[in-house]
Amino acid sequence: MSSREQPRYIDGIRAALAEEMERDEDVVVIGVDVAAGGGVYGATRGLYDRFGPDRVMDTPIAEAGVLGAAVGAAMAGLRPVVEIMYMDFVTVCLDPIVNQAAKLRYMTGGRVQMPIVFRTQTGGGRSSGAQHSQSLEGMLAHVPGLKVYLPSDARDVHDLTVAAIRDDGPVVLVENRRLYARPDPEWERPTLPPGVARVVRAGSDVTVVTWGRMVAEVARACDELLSGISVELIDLRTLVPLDLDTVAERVLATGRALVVHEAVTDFGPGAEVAMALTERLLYDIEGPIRRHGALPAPVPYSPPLEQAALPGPPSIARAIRELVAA
Amino acid sequence: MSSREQPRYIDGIRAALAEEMERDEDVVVIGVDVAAGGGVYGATRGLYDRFGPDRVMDTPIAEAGVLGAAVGAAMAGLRPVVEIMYMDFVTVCLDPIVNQAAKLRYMTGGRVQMPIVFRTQTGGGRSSGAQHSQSLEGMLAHVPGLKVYLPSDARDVHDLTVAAIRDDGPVVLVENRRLYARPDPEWERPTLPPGVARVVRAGSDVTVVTWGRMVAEVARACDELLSGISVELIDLRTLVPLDLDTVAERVLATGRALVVHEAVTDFGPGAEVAMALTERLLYDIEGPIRRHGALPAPVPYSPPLEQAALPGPPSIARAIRELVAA
Amino acid sequence: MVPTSATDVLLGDLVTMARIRAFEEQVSRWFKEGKIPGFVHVSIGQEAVAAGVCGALEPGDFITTTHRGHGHCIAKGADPRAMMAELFGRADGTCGGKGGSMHIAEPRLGILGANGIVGAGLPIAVGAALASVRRGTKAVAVAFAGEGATASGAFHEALTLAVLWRAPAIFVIENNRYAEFTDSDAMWRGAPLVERALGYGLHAAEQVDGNDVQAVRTVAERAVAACRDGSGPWLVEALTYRYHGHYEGDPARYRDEAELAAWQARDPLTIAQRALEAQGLGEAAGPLIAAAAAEMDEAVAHGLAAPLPDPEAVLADVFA
Amino acid sequence: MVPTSATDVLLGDLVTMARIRAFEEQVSRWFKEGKIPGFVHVSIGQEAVAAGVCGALEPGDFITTTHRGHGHCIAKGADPRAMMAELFGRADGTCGGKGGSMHIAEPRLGILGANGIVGAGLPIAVGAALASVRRGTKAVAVAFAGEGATASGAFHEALTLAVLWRAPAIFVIENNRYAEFTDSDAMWRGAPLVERALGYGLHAAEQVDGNDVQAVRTVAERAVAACRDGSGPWLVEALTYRYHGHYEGDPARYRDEAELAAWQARDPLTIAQRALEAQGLGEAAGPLIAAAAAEMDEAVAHGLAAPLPDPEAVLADVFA
Ligand SMILES: Cc1ncc(C[n+]2csc(CCOP(=O)(O)OP(=O)(O)O)c2C)c(N)n1
Ligand SMILES: Cc1ncc(C[n+]2csc(CCOP(=O)(O)OP(=O)(O)O)c2C)c(N)n1
Ligand SMILES: [Mg+2]
Ligand SMILES: [Mg+2]
Repeated sequence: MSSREQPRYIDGIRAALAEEMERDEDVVVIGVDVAAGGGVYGATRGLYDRFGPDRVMDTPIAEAGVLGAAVGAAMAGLRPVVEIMYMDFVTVCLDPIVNQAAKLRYMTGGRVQMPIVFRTQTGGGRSSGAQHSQSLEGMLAHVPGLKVYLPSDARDVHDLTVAAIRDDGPVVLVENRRLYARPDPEWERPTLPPGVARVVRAGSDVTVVTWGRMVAEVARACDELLSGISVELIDLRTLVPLDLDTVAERVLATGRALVVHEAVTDFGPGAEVAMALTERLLYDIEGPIRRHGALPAPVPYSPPLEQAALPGPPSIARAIRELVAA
Repeated sequence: MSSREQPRYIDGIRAALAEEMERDEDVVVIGVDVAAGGGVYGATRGLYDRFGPDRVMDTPIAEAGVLGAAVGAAMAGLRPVVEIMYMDFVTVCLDPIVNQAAKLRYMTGGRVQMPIVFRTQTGGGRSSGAQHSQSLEGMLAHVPGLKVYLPSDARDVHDLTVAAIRDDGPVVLVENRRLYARPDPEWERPTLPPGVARVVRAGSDVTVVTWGRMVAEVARACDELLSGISVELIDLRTLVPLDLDTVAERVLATGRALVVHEAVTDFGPGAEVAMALTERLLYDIEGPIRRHGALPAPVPYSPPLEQAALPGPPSIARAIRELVAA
Repeated sequence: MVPTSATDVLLGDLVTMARIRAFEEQVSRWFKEGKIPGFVHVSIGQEAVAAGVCGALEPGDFITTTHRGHGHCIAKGADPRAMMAELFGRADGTCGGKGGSMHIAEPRLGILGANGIVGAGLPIAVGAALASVRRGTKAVAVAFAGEGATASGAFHEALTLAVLWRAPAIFVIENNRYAEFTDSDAMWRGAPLVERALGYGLHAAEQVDGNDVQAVRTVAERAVAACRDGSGPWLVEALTYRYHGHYEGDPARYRDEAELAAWQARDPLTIAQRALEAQGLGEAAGPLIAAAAAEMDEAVAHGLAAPLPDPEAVLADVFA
Repeated sequence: MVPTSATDVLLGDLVTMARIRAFEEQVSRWFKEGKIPGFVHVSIGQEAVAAGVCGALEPGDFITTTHRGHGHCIAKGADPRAMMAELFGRADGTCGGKGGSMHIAEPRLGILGANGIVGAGLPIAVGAALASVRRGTKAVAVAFAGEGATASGAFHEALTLAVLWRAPAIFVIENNRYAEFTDSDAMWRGAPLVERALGYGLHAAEQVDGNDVQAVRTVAERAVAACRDGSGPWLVEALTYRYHGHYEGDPARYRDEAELAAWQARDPLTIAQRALEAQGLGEAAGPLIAAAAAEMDEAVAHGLAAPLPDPEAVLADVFA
């Protein structure tokens, strides 16, 4: 752990990995450049020196093979934490995630454990181009057997990483590179388990449900652009399991909801959250439930285009204002 | 074309492929066992004899490479129709679909054409096991740049295949193997373009929106189990483009809607359709809009389990009855 | 599984083959009868590979297999009664009826699963082998795959990683000449498999007569010993043939009768039996083979009588 | 692109290298200045591969390239003004600002795109080569890739298909010793690349000094001629080095200064210039190199002055 008063998001990851590796010898960290290199964004820095090459392993650029190997290793007693450097790269290694890790427990009638963490990260908005900017959590949440966690701050990335490593089933842990350097003023907040949404701010006009980087973006929209509106902000934290109870209760109180995410809106994860809320609350609330995500285009490179494509404080504020006026 | 009065679904596919290959020399059919073997389900039977090995090509089991090659071939002037034998196998070849074919036109500012058809098929309910039974159209519809067609009968599979081949962009064509042998009494129906939903039956109590094999399953539920209820049945035909106008208009008329699909409900394609309808119609209709899909589990093998997992006439009838009563 | 003499080994392997053969014949029959749903791929003709390789393994060793995996599972110790019940979709099947033919697994016996995705088992075995090294268990992992799988990226990546990690992994490629309806020779124009495999830096790569269980067993024992000693991965290409079509019901129009007949003339069970006869032990096999047949009759009876799963179980076992 | 004499060829290739070098130096500078968003990978030190290979191609030939693709695009004829505008995210960039560094493409010049997915360009080139055969255009397709990409399944599948289809494809592997922060030698324990490649049945696989543009050009011309004649795919491994870090801003702590210095002592531009001097043409290069620098100054000026895209364009070009 860094000695800073306010650990950064990346400190939360490093601390969680180190603690769990210390605690359990079967935890190994595997991926492209995760060892001596410390990860392209530094998330695994220090682990190689501390735990050595047998437990912190670089791999060739062969993600499908590496993830397949993680599946076998998990069935044979290790607890691999494998890194998929960018979430966009799940396209080259989806089979071990979707057809193997997610299904093997079920297909064997519960006879295997599959303790794997698929660590990956996303983070649009910085001109990384269409193949390094996607938020694909909706695809993964659609696959029964996978848990999907999307921490929004250092406290949570720590706690959800620990929980993911201790889980005997596969978990996809989606970090956000744009959060890595952010210090967390709430580091002392008590740990919450996966599957429990967190009320970040109380409010009475509308409930906004989001996760990952968008938690901070919605907060900014509220602080800077929505002074007249009382927004309740909920960090969903994990898509699977989905804490519909908490969210529905809060939406019932405000009477309106907006689901915000960085992923493309169409056929995206917000459709599930919004529709599940609608199904539960249709006759109980007055206002509408809506979604706000990225436009239906590959993520463009040029800043003005990318700003137009992705949600940000101005578009979030607009969506909230429209919702409250509806 | 077969000489039968009522061509079967598979005849529709074969006819469309043959017609387009005849019409345009650049159309080539590529895939595992599609040539002399005629495809594992016989969908490409006859093409090899007619068009020869240069235009109907078997490949090794190297789907990612084959689809990548199709991307290059499409940019260099061919119009490849590549087969992914089971939809579940998109997990081994998603990168060329999602990061290449779907995005290259956009990433180049519109400077390339990408005339590829990704033919694949699904079809749960026959104990094919968890890795040969998935309906993953929701994942693909979430990717901007891909069109997704899901024909429900011979007429449509013919017409949508033709449309897909003539499209200058990538189209995923999802056939259903459980329809292959079905004769189509409506073969003489006029051709509809993609992006236009079709009203299969008019009705006044509730609108059911579905696609693929579920069109027939809903019809069976109506005929056999729902005599007292007037169900309007809509075949969406294509998820992308999505004909929300037609559907919304019909739902407005009946006041209630159920979206039915074979895919898992959670984070599935029905969430988008139902939520888009909800956003449009919230204050205009009385009844609820709901979804009915597969339970959140890998598809089990044993018939009683699989029946419990997937939608079928009994569960569809139940969902419709509950909806009408709500 | 350290037998006392070479003859005992051969006899044991013949029994394993006979058990596999009898199991698969029953599968074929009951599939035709409509009692086994879905689709199944049997390994009749290929039994020597399963028997010879798994015979060389210890209970703590791992295997991964393919869509054509019944034989490997039986040879590695899976209970045919539970397997048959699984194929019939019963609650007391190997996987409680949730897996089926392509997903038979028995993790406590090191059977990490058949697989419906061609090539997928290869890296899984490498991972199990890695775990063995890291945890110091001395276990070896065998990945069975068809020759068709060698075109897949999974093959390339699995071999690369196995060599890099000096993993005690043995890739057993059952070359039965066809991948579904396609002649595999027509899909590959490069160097022979063992030569290519050596290019990855494997400890060894050898071709073996996959219908001669003694030859298979010999090479497997060498491979296992080398892997157990830490000398790193092996590949064995076993030349063999499947008598049936790709799946039950496939008329196999893509090959001619003469080819099939030529392979049947070198039937793995016959070859083993002749070898026993040559050692004056011809009669020893008869009763054991009959017992194998009886065992599978009983497995079928058990399977057919077993209860179907409760539909309520559909949502169990999704999450840990 | 059939030049009149060997000296002209060399001079032309030197100019190409100088243009690439000047372009990349500008990219590095303007990235540091904060005018280029995202991340960029430059090819300084590797120019001879781009110049020598693309110099051997015709306008109708195809290339696919990687995240480190600026040099290949320039050598294949892309307009540096449009490329620079693209990097600055401008409306008149090569891709209208939608692609950026990792997605530069100019399909009408056969440049089928840089790529952000390691290995993805390899099968794409094979497909373009297949189209060439099917459509009888005689075009050849070159796939540029780093040595890091050879571990990927895409490499294996691309080579397998290329050989099977006798595709006029040339795999040019730029071996600059590192894949990001990792020493690629530590990630591979098998046979040398060219040996392995031959195992796939390629027509030929050769290693070349990737810093000697004449050597690169010679092997490329042979490869192109063979492919044009229908003798099927080639692989060329070009040994080279990147002077900068993996991406701009990478401090490259994983390598030592001496290694960099040793490669800089064999700078591809210097080698070419010495060769010209040996032919008594030392002075010819000077003005051309100066012109290249001026060209890139102008490209920058153009790019910086070019308009940003209209945000309204965000939804254009998604569908055909
Ligand atoms: C990734 C993938 N592609 C295609 C298939 C369809 N398929 C199932 S078995 C098979 C042929 C396998 O041939 P081989 O590996 O030689 O094994 P064999 O059936 O001969 O035992 C194919 C193509 C699949 N299951 N997975
Ligand atoms: C599938 C995939 N995995 C990982 C990455 C991240 N990545 C980008 S470049 C690179 C290293 C590539 O090395 P090499 O192929 O040698 O090319 P070089 O950068 O040396 O030119 C990696 C790992 C990626 N872009 N795609
Ligand atoms: Mg085979
Ligand atoms: Mg490199």
